[in-house]
Amino acid sequence: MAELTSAGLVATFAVLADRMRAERDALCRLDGVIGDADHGIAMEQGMAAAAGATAALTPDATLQDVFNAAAKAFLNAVGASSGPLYATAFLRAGKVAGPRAAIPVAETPALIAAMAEGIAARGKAEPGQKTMIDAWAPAAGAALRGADLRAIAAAAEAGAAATADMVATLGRAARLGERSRGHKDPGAVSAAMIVAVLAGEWSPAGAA
Amino acid sequence: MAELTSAGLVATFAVLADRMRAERDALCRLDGVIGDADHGIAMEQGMAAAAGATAALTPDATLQDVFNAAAKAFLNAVGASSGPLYATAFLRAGKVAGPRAAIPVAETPALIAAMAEGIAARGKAEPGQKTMIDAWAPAAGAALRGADLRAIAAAAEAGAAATADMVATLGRAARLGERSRGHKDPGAVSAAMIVAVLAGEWSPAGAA
Amino acid sequence: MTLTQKLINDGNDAVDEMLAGVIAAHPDHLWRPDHAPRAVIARHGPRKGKVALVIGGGSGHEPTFLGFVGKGLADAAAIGNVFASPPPQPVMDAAMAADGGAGVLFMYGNYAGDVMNFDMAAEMLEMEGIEARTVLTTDDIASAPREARDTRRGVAGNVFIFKAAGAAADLGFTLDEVERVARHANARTYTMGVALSACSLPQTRRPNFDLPAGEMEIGMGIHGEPGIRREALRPADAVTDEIMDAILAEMAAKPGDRVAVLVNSLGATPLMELYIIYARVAVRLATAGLTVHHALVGPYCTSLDMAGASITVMHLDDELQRMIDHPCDCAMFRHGG
Amino acid sequence: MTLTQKLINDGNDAVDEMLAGVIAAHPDHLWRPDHAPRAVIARHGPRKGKVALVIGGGSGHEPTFLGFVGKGLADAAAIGNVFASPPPQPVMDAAMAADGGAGVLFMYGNYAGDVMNFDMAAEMLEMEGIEARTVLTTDDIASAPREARDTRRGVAGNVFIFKAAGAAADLGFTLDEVERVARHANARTYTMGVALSACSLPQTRRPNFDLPAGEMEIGMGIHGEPGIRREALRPADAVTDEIMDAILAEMAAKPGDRVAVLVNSLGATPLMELYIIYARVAVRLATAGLTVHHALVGPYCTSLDMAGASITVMHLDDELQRMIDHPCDCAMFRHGG
Ligand SMILES: Nc1ncnc2c1ncn2[C@@H]1O[C@H](COP(=O)(O)OP(=O)(O)O)[C@@H](O)[C@H]1O
Ligand SMILES: Nc1ncnc2c1ncn2[C@@H]1O[C@H](COP(=O)(O)OP(=O)(O)O)[C@@H](O)[C@H]1O
Ligand SMILES: [Mg+2]
Ligand SMILES: [Mg+2]
Ligand SMILES: [Mg+2]
Ligand SMILES: [Mg+2]
Repeated sequence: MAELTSAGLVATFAVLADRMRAERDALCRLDGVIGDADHGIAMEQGMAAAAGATAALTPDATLQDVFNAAAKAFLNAVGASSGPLYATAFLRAGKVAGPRAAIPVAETPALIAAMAEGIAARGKAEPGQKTMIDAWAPAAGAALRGADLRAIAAAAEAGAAATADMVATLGRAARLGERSRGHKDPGAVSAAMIVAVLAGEWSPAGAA
Repeated sequence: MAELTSAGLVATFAVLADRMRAERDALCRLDGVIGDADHGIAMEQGMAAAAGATAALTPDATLQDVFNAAAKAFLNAVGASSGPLYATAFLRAGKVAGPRAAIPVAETPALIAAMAEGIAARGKAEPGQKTMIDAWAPAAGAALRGADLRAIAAAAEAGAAATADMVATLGRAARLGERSRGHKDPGAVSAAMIVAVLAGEWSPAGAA
Repeated sequence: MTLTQKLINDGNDAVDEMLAGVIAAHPDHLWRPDHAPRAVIARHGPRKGKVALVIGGGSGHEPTFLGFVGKGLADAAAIGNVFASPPPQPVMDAAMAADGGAGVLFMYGNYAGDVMNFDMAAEMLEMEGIEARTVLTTDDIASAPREARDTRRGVAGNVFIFKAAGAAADLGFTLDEVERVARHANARTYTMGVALSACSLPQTRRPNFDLPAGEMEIGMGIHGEPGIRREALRPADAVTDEIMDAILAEMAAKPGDRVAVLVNSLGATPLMELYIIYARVAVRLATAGLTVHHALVGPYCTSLDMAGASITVMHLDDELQRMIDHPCDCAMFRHGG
Repeated sequence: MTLTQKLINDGNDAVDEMLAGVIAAHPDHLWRPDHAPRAVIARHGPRKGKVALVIGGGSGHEPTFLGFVGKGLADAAAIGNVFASPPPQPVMDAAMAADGGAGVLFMYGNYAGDVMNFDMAAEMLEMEGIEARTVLTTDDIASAPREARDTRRGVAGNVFIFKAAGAAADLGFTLDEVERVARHANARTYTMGVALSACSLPQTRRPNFDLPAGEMEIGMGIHGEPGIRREALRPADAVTDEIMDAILAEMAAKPGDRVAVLVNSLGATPLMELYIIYARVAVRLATAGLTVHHALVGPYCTSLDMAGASITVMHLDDELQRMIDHPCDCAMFRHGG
């Protein structure tokens, strides 16, 4: 893939939906330990809705149109914490992609950074609070440092792994205090999966 | 034991209470298969109440006084099916024993026959319907034929065992139809236990 | 084997402690005589010249029976041990406290134990010069074939049947008339249930019977009596259809007829599932051309902590509709007014 | 591993099917706009010049939230997926349908997801020229220390807190005043719960967390969020005492003060156990010299099929007592009048 087209982005959402469907029960189990056991369902439903809505767009849809449709569909299907966070992420990425039919793959790390900013803005979370930001922020940091997609995904993965040692101070798990330590944050884990899919799909060696 | 005294009868109720306490969970399990799983509780509570009430009587209490006290206490502690049935059984036995301080053990089979009649009168059950009557009726039959206490107990035991092959037509299990077959009736099983205790306590070679 | 999970103290004290809680929580609705701790009386129900409606049965079915004691419904209830008929004495106590000089109507589910104990109480009342009649509820269509309606169990349909009789009594009907309404209500009420788990008694805290995960018992009684058959758990719509097929076949209503409906939890099944069932019940009734005049959804007649549900349909006519619409005000159930 | 036993169809349809059942069962109380299937509106609540009280949150807590939509209580509710805040759109739809021109008050439990979604809806409403304020409920004293009251979860105390705000709105108070009453009610309401089993989601039908038989979780949240600690199951009185100790310490009431009390089932725990708990609560309150002005016992704020219970105490003053006494008429909750 030399450039990310609208069609390519639609395909990306389909892959994201597949991945979240496959991980649904694992994410629910993670959320069950420190939260309410539904994170896998939210991510499955949200990405399925995003994939469905973007697939229904006409071929002249711009990248921003695709992201906007994904944002709206994800939000309306899900609500919860993930809905506003990912809806904002997609809206911000859409703004950066703009009303273009395609962008060079070299610009895609900027989309990941924009998503991270959107999530941080909506959730007012900071790194270290044991949320999905602990995966998105390192990914964004790597993107801004000019790292390639593979390194960005690795940063997200490492960030998600690091949440296991954190005590939650935001979100549903914050009330657990020390009891939240020792368990990965489900939102950070799904975030790392998402970044991994994006990196795989968008890297020059990636699918399609 | 050459004669059954009031004190002896009070002691008999204490043994009955012990036996029912020991069998509580087994009787509940039997009742759980074809009924509502509470027969052991009813029998435990009823006999405990009877033992308590009879133990509280003054030494001048007659055999009939003891039986009447047992009847009232059992009934008020239990209700259920077992309450009226055993209350009536004890009242009938009391009538036969009469206002006497003691009776010869040779007369005790008549008490067992009277109990069986009381249960049949109250419950309007006939042999073969898979109820406690299927243990009490053979016991009474043996008593009326002049059998000794040991043979009476054996008749009750055989009657209880035979309920396993019956289809219930009375009581809670009657709605099961064919599904009641293959399981002993809990009331018949506890009846055989009671008759066994009475036979043991009242036979010339028995305790006390 | 570990004990089933319950928030109780000594299992033998469960009923008395529950009653203490009920009386403490609902002093405006309920009281009990000092000498009769197992008789629960309506504060504003009994009055001179009114037929006294006295209900009762074993505990473990809450809010049945004590929740239906109140103005416009039952005047008193006699409370037994768990799944055990009350003995005659509290039945008698309840009747004496509720008596208004116009006779007493006993209503309760058709179980051998209850019949023996209430009949003994009726005999005792007769000695006091009080006339007591009895109407047994027999709404559980899974418990015997149609020809043997009289031998069926009384289950969740109690709510509507008691309600109709309570309204008749509150309206000042004679004992003859209240009895007639009660029999009429019972004859037109149809219930069938399904269990998804065993209940367990407070004393034993073991499952009362064996119902493996993945299976259900169709036609289960409210004391865990086995039903029609055991089979693999199916989706709510399929279960609802099986029950509605049976009810509709027996009810034989004409399009345009009105019904009252109850979707009842057996204890552990939450409202979400009951409303999913209700959605299907509504479709089935509409398809049959029937109009729902009144719907109840919730735990009305339970079996301790059993998971499962039952569906009750009362086939209304003008009289029954009037009785169902009549206001009542109980601690755990209220309607109209 | 077998699936948990539920009477549902496809787990993904559970919420929509439930809502269909709720609307079908309660047409006199509830309706929903054609374009907004997840917004449930009171038939007789909203009116011109009245502050609109809009509540909402995830499903799985029934009768919370939709059962508290009705005259004298909430005007509308936005319904989310199971344990998931509704997205902004149904919140907005609910607010638009309930708006009477006097402003909208959003009330819901304090959860990150709900805050984000309702805040987005509030921004959308602002664009329509409708003022929306928000009061979060934070009654779960087990979820954060006293100093961090604002970060606590909102749980079963919702019932009393919504009730107070709904009464204020029904009495024609201004938005400022309704908001003040709501904050006041929340500040004086204390809840703590205990779980005896895990719940399970309709989609996964696996226990949401691991709680072995013989253990309980003190302070469990209504979505199965872990509480204060895990320990061996104790008798009801001991559990009640632990909860009441915590509530009474924090409430710091004076002898003679009045309270409203709710003993709530988390879903699978039946009335018998709730009343056993209530009996002990009554003793504890009496010992503290407090008077129970109003008591509720039953499933009011559940967590799907979780076994367990919570105790809520609202520390009344004259104003709150007036609000609690004010009549309300909802499909699943009714009081006074
Ligand atoms: N304010 C926030 N900022 C960023 N992420 C958050 C915030 N609050 C929660 N999260 C993330 O959301 C995840 C939970 O998502 P989900 O289970 O879908 O929603 P909910 O908590 O409403 O059930 C958490 O694991 C955490 O990563
Ligand atoms: N009419 C009757 N006559 C004789 N025995 C009966 C009758 N009805 C029931 N029983 C006996 O009662 C037993 C059940 O007793 P129990 O479990 O204590 O009462 P319940 O059925 O009320 O729960 C049955 O096993 C049966 O033996
Ligand atoms: Mg979650
Ligand atoms: Mg029994
Ligand atoms: Mg019984
Ligand atoms: Mg959630």
